[in-house]
Amino acid sequence: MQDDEAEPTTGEAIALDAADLEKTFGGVRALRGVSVQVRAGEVACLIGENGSGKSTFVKIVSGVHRPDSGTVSVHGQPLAGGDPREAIAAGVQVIYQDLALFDDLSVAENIAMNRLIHDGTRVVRRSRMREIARETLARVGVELDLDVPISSVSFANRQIVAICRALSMNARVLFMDEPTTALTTKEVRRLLRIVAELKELGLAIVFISHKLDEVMEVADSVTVFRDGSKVGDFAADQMDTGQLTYHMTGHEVVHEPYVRSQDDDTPILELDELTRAGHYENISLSVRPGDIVGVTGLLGSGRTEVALSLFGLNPADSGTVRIDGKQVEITSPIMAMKLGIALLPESRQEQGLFMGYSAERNISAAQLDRVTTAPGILSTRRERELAREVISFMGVNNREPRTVVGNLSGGNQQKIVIGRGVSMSPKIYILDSPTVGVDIGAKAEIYARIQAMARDGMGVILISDEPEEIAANCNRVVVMHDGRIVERLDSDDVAAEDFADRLGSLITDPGQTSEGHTEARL
Amino acid sequence: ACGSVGESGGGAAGSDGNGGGDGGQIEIGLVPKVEGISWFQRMEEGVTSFDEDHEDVSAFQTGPDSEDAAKQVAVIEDLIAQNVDAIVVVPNDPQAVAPVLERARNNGIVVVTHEAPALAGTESIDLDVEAFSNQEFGEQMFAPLAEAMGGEGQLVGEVGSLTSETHMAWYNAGLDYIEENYPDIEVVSDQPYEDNNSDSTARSNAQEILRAYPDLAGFVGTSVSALANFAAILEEQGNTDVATSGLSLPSIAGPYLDDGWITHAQTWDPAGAGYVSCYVAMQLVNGEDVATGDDLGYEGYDDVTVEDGIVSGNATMLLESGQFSDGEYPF
Amino acid sequence: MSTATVSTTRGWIRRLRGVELYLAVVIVVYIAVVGIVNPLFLDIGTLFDMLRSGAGVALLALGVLTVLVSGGIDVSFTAIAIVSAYVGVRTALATGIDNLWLILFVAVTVGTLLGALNAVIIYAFRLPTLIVTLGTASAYHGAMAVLLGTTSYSRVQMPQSLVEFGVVDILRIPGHGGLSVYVAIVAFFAVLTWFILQRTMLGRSIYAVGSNEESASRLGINIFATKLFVYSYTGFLGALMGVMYVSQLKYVNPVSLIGTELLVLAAVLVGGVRLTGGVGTVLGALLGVVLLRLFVSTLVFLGLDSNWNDLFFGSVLLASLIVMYYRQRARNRRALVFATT
Amino acid sequence: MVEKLRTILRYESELIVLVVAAVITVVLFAAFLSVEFFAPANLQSMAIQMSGFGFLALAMGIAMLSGGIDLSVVSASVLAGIAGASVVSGRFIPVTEGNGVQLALLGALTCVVVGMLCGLLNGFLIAKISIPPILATLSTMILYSGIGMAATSGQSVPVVVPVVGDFVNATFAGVPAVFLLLVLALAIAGFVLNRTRFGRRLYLFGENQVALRFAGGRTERTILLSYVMIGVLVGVAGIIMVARVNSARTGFGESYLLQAILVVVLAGFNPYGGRGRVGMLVIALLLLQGISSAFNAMQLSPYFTNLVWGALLLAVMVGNYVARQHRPRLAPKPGPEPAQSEEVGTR
Ligand SMILES: Nc1ncnc2c1ncn2[C@@H]1O[C@H](COP(=O)(O)OP(=O)(O)OP(=O)(O)O)[C@@H](O)[C@H]1O
Ligand SMILES: Nc1ncnc2c1ncn2[C@@H]1O[C@H](COP(=O)(O)OP(=O)(O)OP(=O)(O)O)[C@@H](O)[C@H]1O
Ligand SMILES: [Mg+2]
Ligand SMILES: [Mg+2]
Repeated sequence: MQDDEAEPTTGEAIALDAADLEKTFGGVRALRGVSVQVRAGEVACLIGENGSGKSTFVKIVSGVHRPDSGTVSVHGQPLAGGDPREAIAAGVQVIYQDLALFDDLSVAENIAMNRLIHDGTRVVRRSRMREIARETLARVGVELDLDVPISSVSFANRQIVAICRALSMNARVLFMDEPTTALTTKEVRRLLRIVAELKELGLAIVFISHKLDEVMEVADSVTVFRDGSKVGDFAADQMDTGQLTYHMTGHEVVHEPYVRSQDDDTPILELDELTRAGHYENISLSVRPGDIVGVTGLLGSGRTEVALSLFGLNPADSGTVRIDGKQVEITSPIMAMKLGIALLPESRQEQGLFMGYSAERNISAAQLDRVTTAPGILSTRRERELAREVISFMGVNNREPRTVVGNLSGGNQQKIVIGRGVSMSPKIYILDSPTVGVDIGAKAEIYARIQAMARDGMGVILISDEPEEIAANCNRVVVMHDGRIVERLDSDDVAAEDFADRLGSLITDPGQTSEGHTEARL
Repeated sequence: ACGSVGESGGGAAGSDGNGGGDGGQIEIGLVPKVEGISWFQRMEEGVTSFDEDHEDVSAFQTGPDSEDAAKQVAVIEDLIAQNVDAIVVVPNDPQAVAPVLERARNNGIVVVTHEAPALAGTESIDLDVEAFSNQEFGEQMFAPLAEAMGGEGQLVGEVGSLTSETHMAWYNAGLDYIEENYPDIEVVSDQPYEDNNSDSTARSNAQEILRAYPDLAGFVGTSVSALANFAAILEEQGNTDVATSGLSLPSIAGPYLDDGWITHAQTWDPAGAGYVSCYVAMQLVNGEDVATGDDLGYEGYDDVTVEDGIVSGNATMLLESGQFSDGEYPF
Repeated sequence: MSTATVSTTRGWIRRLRGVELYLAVVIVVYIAVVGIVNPLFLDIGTLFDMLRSGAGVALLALGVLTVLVSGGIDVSFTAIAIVSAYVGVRTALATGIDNLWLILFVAVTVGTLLGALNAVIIYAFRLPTLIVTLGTASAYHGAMAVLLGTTSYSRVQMPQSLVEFGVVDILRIPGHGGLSVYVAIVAFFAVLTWFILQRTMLGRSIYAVGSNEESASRLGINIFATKLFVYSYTGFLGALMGVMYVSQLKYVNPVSLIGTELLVLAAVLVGGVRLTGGVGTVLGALLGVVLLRLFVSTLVFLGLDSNWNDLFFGSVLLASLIVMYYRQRARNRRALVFATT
Repeated sequence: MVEKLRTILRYESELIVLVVAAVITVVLFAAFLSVEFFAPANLQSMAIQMSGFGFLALAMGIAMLSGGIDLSVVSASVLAGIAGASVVSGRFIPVTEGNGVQLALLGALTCVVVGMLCGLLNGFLIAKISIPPILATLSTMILYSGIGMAATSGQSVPVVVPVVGDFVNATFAGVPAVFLLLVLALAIAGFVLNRTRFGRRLYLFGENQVALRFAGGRTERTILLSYVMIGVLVGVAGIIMVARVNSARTGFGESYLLQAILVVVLAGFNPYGGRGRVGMLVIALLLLQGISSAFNAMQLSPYFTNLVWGALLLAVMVGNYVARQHRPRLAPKPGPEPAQSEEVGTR
């Protein structure tokens, strides 16, 4: 194993020099003496499992957190730390993992705010705001309605806004903390191109991602974190994803493609011409035991809306749903759950978890009935047993059921929500973007669990943006666009060599099969 | 009629309860409707001077911070628990304090009220002290007003609250008097308006009343806020068509009387009421009577009437223009 | 922050206008109804009266708006108002300098400082604003009562400059009364507040902080400075209101005014300002005040018996809230917003 | 044992801060007050005073658990009291020798039912119309007192059945019956909130109502039910109030509203929901009642009491803040944990 410093690609000056950073959060050592150097004109990728300290590193450099010890300097100028303004003044810009946008402010204002603050503006002119916004958006090559509030913009576009906000400043060091989680292939391409351009301009860029192919594409050097320590710096051109994965996780990770092995072909779930005006149209679909049906498409293609309808939260206007051959009208989540449908919601923070509560409370929340003794009376013992069961089945790293979930890493949080659904032993499990922001290791474990469930006869609907994810897990796939199903692929298509690539182009350019338009809705 | 009281052994029991290590002093606690407003600050002056006049008595005032019967009950309960010898109460709601006062008496505490004639003669209190007869006070309030109106025209009234026993007693007595003597005066609202003793409510009521009844000839306010704010609005509008009368304080009514915006105002001195109530309480604790004709040691109460459990003085204080030299108001 | 997704419809701006439009319609209809029942209501003088008596509440509402937009709640502004005004009055009486400017200066200084103290406590200890202001309201007023007493001053005892200030009119129409200088003061501060909130970076920072405080601090917005301004400004407006209040009543009663804070808060919330921050306009807040003032001050014109006051007021308020929120609920459902309240 | 103690020290900082505040207060009282203050008679009187108010505070606390607030608690309990008192006023049903007890029970039932209906309306407005709780209950606060006012013209409704008053004075082993009733209610509420499905849902709703909906919780029904439960408590508070003053009248007890909010936040309930424990509420209630009675005994001005309450609230909150700086990152008990995230947010 090579642990030596990667040779700098250019002779440029050191833009960012972070030395011996230590940070502890109430007992959790998030960073243990990490040193990172990035040169101007270099793209340094930071990878590591969930909770390995990547975001913490970013937040320390950008002044959100003050390090317990260690120093940061930007272009030779030392920062006192703990003050975002100081870092921004020194040229540090960050696209945060959680985007850090203002829901109630308009797109234009969200983009321009950064600039206006640091230009020392006192009186705001709306025209100036729009001008800044328009300029930066043009740079990224995206058009957005400038006057709508961020809360009404799709997550992908929010990510764009966050990127633009960072670009609106003349940054010298740019951090991108998982900037592509919600972007589809097309937008990712564009972003990576921008990264390359910025690099040419002499910026030092720190790029964080769990998607190793992206990393391999842009990185000059790769820094691997594990458990708050740095494993090492590697020159990107001497590495492949396998090696990186090994450094990150300490073991090999392989995705076994899923092959359905059930022989009962009677569908458990059938959708027939399901329609909800303005959301989706004429959706027909069937799921058999052991199926993992991939549903993919651009953001706003109506996938989540269909899922919500099946979960009783978005009543369909017309069409039918049959479960085990019986027509049903699903009007509430409880009813959906009684019918054997479970849903992993899209946003684990807002819809999935009670962030301030313990893992056991989060797990029992969906099936309080199962942890009661006498009618309506909770049993702490059963609750804990259930939590232990889920935690061990999902392989959550922190085995203490009393841990506050807000303190778990993203991957482990996701395991908790998924496990909660699994423990209900549903007939149909709808997983809406189950691995967003989840690291490779955890991803593989999640895939393994999903496949195990399907093998036991559960029907799974897997909504995902990532062709690789679909390819690795699904035996059937539908591609949606603009609220309609535009393509259906069966097990033979999926088994084909070039499936992931084909799917990728189907998603990005659904025009191949329909005359649809690529404007994102909802 | 010999209006002697003391039918209960309250006096004696009170003295017994007094043995608790307070140097043999008689402890009297006066509970006002609310602490901190000028009326009851003036009353406290009366209590304090009573305390100073009587060596063997420790009299004090303690009350709630808002005019809420519930809080007043709590204060009384705390006094009972401290085992004082006598409690004097100016109730926000006589009905509401009745049970707790009864409990006080059962514990051998002497109970005297002020402004609560409804409780007179009940098990709840020993005696009620009134500065005057409420009926007379009401007639006194309305008579000069009717006169000033020339015996005709529209009249509107405003009270502190419709639930205030004394305010309604004055208002109704006044109405009866008008009905009898001035048939040409028309009372335009079914019920008097209400200001909840809030100056801002009284103020906007005044504005609205003047707009809604452009021909108004007379206004009577039984609360201090009502009269003062009505006069203030008349002054602001330069409106000299409306005669006004009601309850007020010297310091508030004084300037308006001088300038003619208030036609007639009357009151009684809360210090006197406080002093005399404590006096009555002391007498009862000492096992002595209060009887018609007694002099209770304060102006206006030098020849009281005791009837049906009510000790009435003759302490109506008519406020007149130029009565006090500038700024020298007693309260 | 556990408060999850709130309203996510497309027409945010349109919807905000919606609240204002809705309020305006309700106000007009209500005025028409009262006017029909009692034509005397439709007089320019009535308008003058209402503007004057609503002026104080409007000033408070501007402060409350600012606090709410920043994501906080303040229930101490009435306490600050009366405490500041009382300190101002007592200063004038103690020094014998009967000057409006002195009183105003002392009052707004005290008010601003008390507001600033709120901000310091809130910021330094990361405490919920409701709790802090509940505590300080009690403490400020209690401290005043303990240190200065609660003596009230009548028209002749209080500084005469205040009495005169209360009756200054900027426009008089014989027979219909006059337009109080208070209206000009409120208009000035309404425009100022609008300008600060909408047109300055400070104001935009207030919205940003109310929308997402964590993000705001990461962008380098000075959270402390923003909060310091918000609470100080509210204290300032409160103090000004306090002085106007005692001037108007020509009576200085240091135990009044307290207890009306919830109504002011309600007025502002009815005006479409969001309780959890980030959303709200000056126009909305002022319309909310107008609506509530109308409800409480038309009973005489309607000839309603005082006993029916609250029943009437409560029903009308509730009815308008039901209409307003039921529509929003339906919209939210379609937009897949899942919060119940 | 030592381990347990250590756990308590580490996780229960809010409890400790409040207990320390209470102990300091009691010690100060002991220093400044005569022994009489701690005499049974005084303790009894405090217990009685606490009872009615305790029910209101508990009701307010439940509202805050879900991130709501109920500004109508006092006016609803007065309305309930008026309805109940009407039954025993002899106005509608003649009171005879024999029917006193039955009438009293009927009156009590009426109180509870009316309280429940008031809560039901609040719950409906909040859960089914989605009016923010603060606005919904502010309007019903006005509405309920309006109904009471219109029905009684503001007159006091007297109680003529003597058992009603006896109820307040009744004691068991020296402990007032009404206080036992409060203790019972607190115990039941504590159990329901901590150990039942419904209680859990309420906490979960307060923490993240959207996540609860996705977890299949009937969110609207939970909220509706919680306000009905509040209504029942408020109805019982009405009974106690009526019994204490042998009458009912609008406007009674209005000043208890802010006090109820104060005691609940002092007990560590988070106005944004999801946090708060009945046990702490008990301590806060005792603390506030103790201070109020002691200051009355010392003849201190009620404004001074306000000053101390305000200062105490701030001191306890600051104490919590300091303690929180040292809190480990584990949730303590299955009980509603007071953990807070490290975020800058101060809402
Ligand atoms: N504000 C905080 N308070 C407490 N613990 C924290 C805080 N921020 C991070 N941590 C903890 O520090 C560790 C590192 O977290 P960090 O967010 O840096 O991980 P990461 O590498 O960015 O993970 P991911 O890939 O999921 O984004 C985790 O264990 C996390 O729980
Ligand atoms: N966006 C939405 N927000 C809230 N509720 C929604 C939404 N969309 C649909 N609903 C439906 O509204 C209904 C009420 O939801 P909830 O489960 O909270 O009520 P409940 O307490 O079960 O009501 P009930 O008492 O009628 O059973 C459910 O059928 C729910 O699915
Ligand atoms: Mg991260
Ligand atoms: Mg009263």
